[in-house]
Amino acid sequence: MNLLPMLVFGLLVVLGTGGTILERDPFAKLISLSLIAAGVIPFVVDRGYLDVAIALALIVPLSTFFLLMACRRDRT
Amino acid sequence: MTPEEAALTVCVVVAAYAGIRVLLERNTVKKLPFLNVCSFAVAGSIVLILPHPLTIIAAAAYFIGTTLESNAIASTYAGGIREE
Amino acid sequence: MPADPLHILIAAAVSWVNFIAIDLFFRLPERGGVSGASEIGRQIEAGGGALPGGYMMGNIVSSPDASAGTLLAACGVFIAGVPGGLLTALLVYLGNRVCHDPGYAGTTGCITATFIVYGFSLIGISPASFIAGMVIAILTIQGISSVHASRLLATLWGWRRA
Amino acid sequence: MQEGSHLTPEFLLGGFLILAGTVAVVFPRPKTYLVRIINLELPAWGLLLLMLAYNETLALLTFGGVSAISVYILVRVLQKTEGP
Repeated sequence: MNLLPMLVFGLLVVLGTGGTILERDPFAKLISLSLIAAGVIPFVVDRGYLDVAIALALIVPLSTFFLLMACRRDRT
Repeated sequence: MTPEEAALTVCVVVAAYAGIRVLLERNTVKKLPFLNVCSFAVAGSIVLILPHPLTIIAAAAYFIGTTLESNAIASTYAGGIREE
Repeated sequence: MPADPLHILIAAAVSWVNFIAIDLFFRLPERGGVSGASEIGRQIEAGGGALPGGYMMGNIVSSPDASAGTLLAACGVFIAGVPGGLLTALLVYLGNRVCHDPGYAGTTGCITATFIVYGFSLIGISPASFIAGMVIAILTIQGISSVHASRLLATLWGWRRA
Repeated sequence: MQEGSHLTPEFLLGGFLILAGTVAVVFPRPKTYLVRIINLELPAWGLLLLMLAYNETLALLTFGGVSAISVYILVRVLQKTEGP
């Protein structure tokens, strides 16, 4: 991969980490976690592991659903 | 600079802009459109990084997955507000 | 072949017109399809925007519609030509069914975008330019300013209803 | 960056993510169990990036599948703990 895309996807991972740690609302934390996934998946694709990328893209929403089950209980 | 490299540069710059806007927005629900822009840009750039037939399925799976995720987050947020 | 910034701008304009026209034709701004889309529309209206534009932005966020169809069709044509575009139409239809959506807008946008992108590739505009163009087009709707974008979409929706 | 070097961007990002995530799990900002579980996703992504840096395909697939199940078990434990 070239230098600029590498820097930008690394920036996305760092931004997502900062957002997940600093935000106080659980929903904003989940949105920042999705930003981390957006930064990691291009690195997986760049190494050529397309099967791993497909599996990750389908599994990440599943774990978000499981976390949302707890969020719904937490709010009410 | 070939058209592929120019397109990759555009996608990557838009992804960085959208990622920064997601963090700067204060309202939780209004973060979701910027996250959608970011996932558009990332889905476009993973196709441009590695052109291979399986990449179409990878990009579509990533895009549909993140859309489902936004849908679930927004629906749960709306339901939580209404029950209070 | 050297890159031409004009090609990306032409592609952005064409894909903007394509997905806005198909979304308006299938009446996306009429109501929020799921409760999350309605919530996004209400929050955008509370921030000073217009309600129909907010509903349409919420529908774009919470299920793959014509904008996603245009992007994925450009990706498919870039990799595998017209069969790749039709494969992505199938995938977009499956994604729409998963998101509790009828799936007309996404599939129609994907099929029309496949032939538009293929036609432009015959006169020398690469499908890669269409991927960048679609990213710029979705940036102008969702990413710059939700207030102005929702007012613009509400104006276009008023023309469609008239 | 020369070939064979261990300082690939995946390695650096994974190390950063594991360190920051572990500190965030130990000292969460709002001190609730839900925030700890959400922060526990950060070291999971870091571990995944480290496995990617050493080209462990089978470990990547297995870990990706198991992490979702572990999140499910933790959420069920949280719901049992709080009680009806």
